[in-house]
Amino acid sequence: MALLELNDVTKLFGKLAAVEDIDLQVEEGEILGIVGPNGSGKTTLINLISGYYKPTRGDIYFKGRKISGLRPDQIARLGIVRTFQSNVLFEGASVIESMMISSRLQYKTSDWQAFFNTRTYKDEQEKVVGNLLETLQLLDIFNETFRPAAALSHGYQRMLGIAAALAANPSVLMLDEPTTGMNHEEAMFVVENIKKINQQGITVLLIEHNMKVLLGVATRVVVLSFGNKIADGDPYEMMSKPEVIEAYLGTETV
Amino acid sequence: MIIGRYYIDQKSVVPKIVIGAVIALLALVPLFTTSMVTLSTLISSGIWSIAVMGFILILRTGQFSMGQAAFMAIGGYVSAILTVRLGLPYWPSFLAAGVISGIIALGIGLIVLRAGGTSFSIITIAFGEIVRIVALNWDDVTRGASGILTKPPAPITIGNFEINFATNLVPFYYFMFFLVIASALFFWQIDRSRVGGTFRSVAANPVLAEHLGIHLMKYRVIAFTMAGVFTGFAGAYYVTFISVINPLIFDLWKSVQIMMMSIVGGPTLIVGGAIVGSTVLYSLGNYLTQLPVANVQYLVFGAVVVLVLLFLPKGTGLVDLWGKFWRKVFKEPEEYEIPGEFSQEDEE
Amino acid sequence: MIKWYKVSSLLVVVVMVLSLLATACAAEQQKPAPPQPTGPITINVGVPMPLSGTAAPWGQIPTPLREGFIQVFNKDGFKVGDQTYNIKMVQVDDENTPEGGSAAAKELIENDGCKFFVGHWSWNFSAIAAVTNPAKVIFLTRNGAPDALPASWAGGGAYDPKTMPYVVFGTPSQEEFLADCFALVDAFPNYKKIGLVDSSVSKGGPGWIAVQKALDKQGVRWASEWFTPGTTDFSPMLTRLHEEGCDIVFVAGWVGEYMAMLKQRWELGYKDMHIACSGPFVSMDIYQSVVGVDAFEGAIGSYEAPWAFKKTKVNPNIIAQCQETLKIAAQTTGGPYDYTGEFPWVPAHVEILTQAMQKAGSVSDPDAIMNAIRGGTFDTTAGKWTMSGAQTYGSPIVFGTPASLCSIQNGKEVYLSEHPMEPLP
Amino acid sequence: MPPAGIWIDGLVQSCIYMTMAFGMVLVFSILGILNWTHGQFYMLGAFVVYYAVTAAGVPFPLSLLISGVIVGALGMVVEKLVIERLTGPGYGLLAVTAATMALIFFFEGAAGMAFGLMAKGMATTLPGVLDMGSFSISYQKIAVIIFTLVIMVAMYIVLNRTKVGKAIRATAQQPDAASLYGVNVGWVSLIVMGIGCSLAAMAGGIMGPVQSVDPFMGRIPMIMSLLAIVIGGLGSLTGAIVGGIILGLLNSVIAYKISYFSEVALFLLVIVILLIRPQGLFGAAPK
Repeated sequence: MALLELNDVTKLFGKLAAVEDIDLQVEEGEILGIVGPNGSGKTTLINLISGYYKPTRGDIYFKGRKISGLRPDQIARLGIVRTFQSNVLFEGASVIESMMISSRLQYKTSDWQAFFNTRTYKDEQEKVVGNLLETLQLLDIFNETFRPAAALSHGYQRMLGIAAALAANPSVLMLDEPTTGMNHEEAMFVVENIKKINQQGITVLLIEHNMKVLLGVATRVVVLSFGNKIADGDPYEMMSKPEVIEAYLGTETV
Repeated sequence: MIIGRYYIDQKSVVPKIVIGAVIALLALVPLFTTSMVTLSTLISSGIWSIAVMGFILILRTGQFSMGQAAFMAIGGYVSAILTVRLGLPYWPSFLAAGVISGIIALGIGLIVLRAGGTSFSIITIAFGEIVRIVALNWDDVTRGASGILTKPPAPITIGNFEINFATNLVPFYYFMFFLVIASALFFWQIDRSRVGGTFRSVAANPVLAEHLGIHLMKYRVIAFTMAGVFTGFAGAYYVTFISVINPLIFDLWKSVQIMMMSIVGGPTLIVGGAIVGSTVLYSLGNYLTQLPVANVQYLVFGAVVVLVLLFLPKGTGLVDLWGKFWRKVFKEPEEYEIPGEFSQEDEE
Repeated sequence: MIKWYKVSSLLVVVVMVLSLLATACAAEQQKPAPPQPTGPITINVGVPMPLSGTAAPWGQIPTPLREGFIQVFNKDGFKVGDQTYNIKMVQVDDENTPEGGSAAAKELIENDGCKFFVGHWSWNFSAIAAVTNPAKVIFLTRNGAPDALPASWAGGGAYDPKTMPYVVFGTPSQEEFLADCFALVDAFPNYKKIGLVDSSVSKGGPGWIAVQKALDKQGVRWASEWFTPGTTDFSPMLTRLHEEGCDIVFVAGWVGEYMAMLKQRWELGYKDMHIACSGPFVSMDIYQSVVGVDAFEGAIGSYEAPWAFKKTKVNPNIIAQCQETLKIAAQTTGGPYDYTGEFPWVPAHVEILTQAMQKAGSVSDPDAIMNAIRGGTFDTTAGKWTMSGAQTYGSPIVFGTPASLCSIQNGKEVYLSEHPMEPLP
Repeated sequence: MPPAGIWIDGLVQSCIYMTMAFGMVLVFSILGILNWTHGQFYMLGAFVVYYAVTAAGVPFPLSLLISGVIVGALGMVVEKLVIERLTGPGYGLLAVTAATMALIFFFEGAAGMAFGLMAKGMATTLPGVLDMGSFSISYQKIAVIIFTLVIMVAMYIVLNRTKVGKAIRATAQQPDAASLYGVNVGWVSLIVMGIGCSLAAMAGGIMGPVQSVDPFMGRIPMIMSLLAIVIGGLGSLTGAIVGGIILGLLNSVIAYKISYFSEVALFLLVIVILLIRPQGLFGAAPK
């Protein structure tokens, strides 16, 4: 059984189908790329899985449990965490503060223990902060730890978004176009980090409209066009499929 | 854990020694003066500061409630009804006032916090008005407009020494002092703990926070309920102090006043801002009312709030001037500072 | 390690605060010493009044008359033994709120050294009484506010004769309201029904319950309606009263609301409906400009000018004083001043207080003065008043003033009727 | 069925709430804030009309225009000096809400000090009652109704036929896009605040002869128009008009039916509407 399963998921906005009858299985440990031109329903798909939208039809299962209809925070608690394209900052927070906020799910101590600052809580906090600093090191933004998040460069902000998502202890990480607006070098920096994350045993769902980025990293690719799944398979095979080329024709350089 | 643009390292700006000195001085006030006017002003300011702390706590989650005076009314009525009409002793009734006010805040919060932002503010206005109208018309319980003449706590006798609330304002002062310190400790601790950080994250970016596993409603309701409990205590004590409760005391304009106090003091520091704001505005209002120029207190009250908003950096209030002063005089670095615990991590 | 500058700055702060406190204490101790008993001694009398906010007209309009009366009264002053005394009136804004009242009372007692409060009107009786009684300050007030009636009455007020021995109800608003109703019946013997109107704040209060019982006892036909304070639109209420068959609407002393009712009755075309108010007309000008000359014709209000009373005999000296007072008030306001409604308030209270002082032979012993007030008879701006002693309200005091009404004819107040006031149960 | 007098009374109130609510919603749709000081502009407008008519002898309709212009300009000053500086990135709703609420006290205090706290009246303007047999209506109330119709038609023309109106509507729908097409959003905010405040001022002025004029007269119309907006839907101009009409009529009819409990009924109605349909009757559904 797949880790994450979408059965005939449809989302309608009014009469317009943003995503239509999508079937999708995500296996444990893979990096699944989801590509498609703008407006093909990629972000809607993530919004559906993360609980931001409720599917109009169809169900989503995670580890055999139905998660469609749950709130985003409940889904995050189960281990599916996402990043946003542009909504990455807690206003006014520094990098480490953003990470501390995001690490809420790493704690086992209750809010009461946190309030009374008990020994257990202090020990746990020490451990969690250690983990957070490790995450920052892993993603190569450790040097920025104490800077205000808003002062970081665009690339670092996106990395902080990913680091924050990692801080929430995900087993499935969904990245929404993590390389938009970046030059090639920066994009490669992100790609390398995604590989590192995957090596930690985290399943990655990577949304991209740029095929090139996926080629080096994704183990499998799903292509969306106008809310429909049109292809599913090895990234290099996808490049030659006529329907994929057609979907991209005139809109993006493949 | 503290997040937020306006974070000021409390340890460096308000050193413990200064806090201690201020507390000690305030504790000694009754030795310097037994003036009713001075003590009353301080007592009232202190009680309002508790309500303001509650308001700021709700503000931490990004909502602003314009019905806080209604919780003071609820607290006041609960304690007055229990002590005067049912004849219970004062202190249990006082505790009950906070608890019942908190329970009502919990119920109301669960219903109305679904609607956030402006809708929430308007619903809280309507809630406050309804509480007032109910108090006015539920004659059997609240005695309508006649109100209830509250009873002060029974005298406490220790040896030859009698603490009598009925004849002397000094016990009132000291219990206010205790109440403010207890509330301040609570609010300060919750604000700097993980819970406070979570509140701020809910305000700073609710969508992101929710996707990182934070249950928004839960934390909004926690803040609203906690504020309800302490505002209830404040209300119960306030009506004991002014010795009467009736529906005319806690109206919409009192809720607005709570909001203004938080603005003037500065919501950056939950305790400092609340105390500075309530003391400044309450004393100012009290002073201006006694001037022979009618209505000048309204004008100045409004002007002070607008001036603070316009001329202090955004989101800060008078309490932040102290930080500025402290840094300027001692040339401590102005830049973004890190709470102590993390600086240590850095050094390791 | 504590850095030196922190210590020094702390020292500076401590010194600053200490010096502030020291000056505050010094200022307190440097209160002016009592004047030498060469000339007349001045006694400070506090008047907590709403001077700002929505109720401010109540405090502001009568001020020239109060000041004028004190000026007239002080010409001779009053004698206790051989010593002549003068009255100084200290008005303080109580904002018509309990907190404001509490603060104002403390201010008056502590900073102005007032041992007597007179002319109190606001809705904060219990808050002020809670300050004055422990301080043994004699407090002359009205019983019109809902909390100013005995807690033992049905509907329950907040007044407790045992814990508030220094309260004097110098102006019995509830009794006046009732007597005004009877005076209306005297003036219009063929009335169909009186519609009693008050704010919903008074609904179910002890005063109303007592008044309604007394009306039923006398067989007066009445209906009642309530409005929320601040209401400006009374058309629904007037329509309701009209449909109930009321031809007299009697409003409990709310000026703005009364004016709105006068005007809206006119607009609705209920020409046969009389609108009466238990309060006096605060100012003819305001009424005519707000209500309109036509709609104001026939309006009924209480009439407190002592020279106009037909059944009540007022001491001619006092009438002369009142007329002089009115002249002074007209001079200070620079225009015609026609508000006589203040006469049974501060002037009457001052008369009672000073005569009681003379009887008690003391200006400083509150208990002796209270004994003199209890059951005593006083010559006031509204006739001879006998304090009811212990019969009414449990213990202290209530007395009768005449309930006198006027109606407006050609824009002038014309005497209408008068009914003696009796204490409620 | 309530008698005609009640309907007329309700209609007059509707007119005022409608005009007030329309201005508030107009400001809300462009600036994204509720102007809590709106009631005080109503009050100031009434004072301007009062002094224009009684002291300067200006004809009543002209004095309405004057008060619209003066108070509209004051509104623009407030927008420029206070609101504009407290909105924008980094500022939450709190700052501007608190500022406009503080201005309530400021203007009430200032008006009390400048004009005195005594009620003032101008019942001599448009005196008289039109007797229609079974019911009657005063000329002042007729003036209110006619005035409101004129204002609404004028607003319709301004918003739909003029360049300014088109810029306003474009900005209300898409502020970002509007600024791309050369609309100066700051300028539009200023204009809209001016229009909103002058509407409030003229509403206050036209009510001057109907009621009395005093520094605190703005509070209740403010709360009522706020409720009207909530019923109609925040940000919807149609909603403001319909909400105003519903509230005014409802207020009179409920007060006629159940007397003073109408206040509770209105607040409960608003809470229920906000909980069941938070966007109000005409508001756009949230995403």
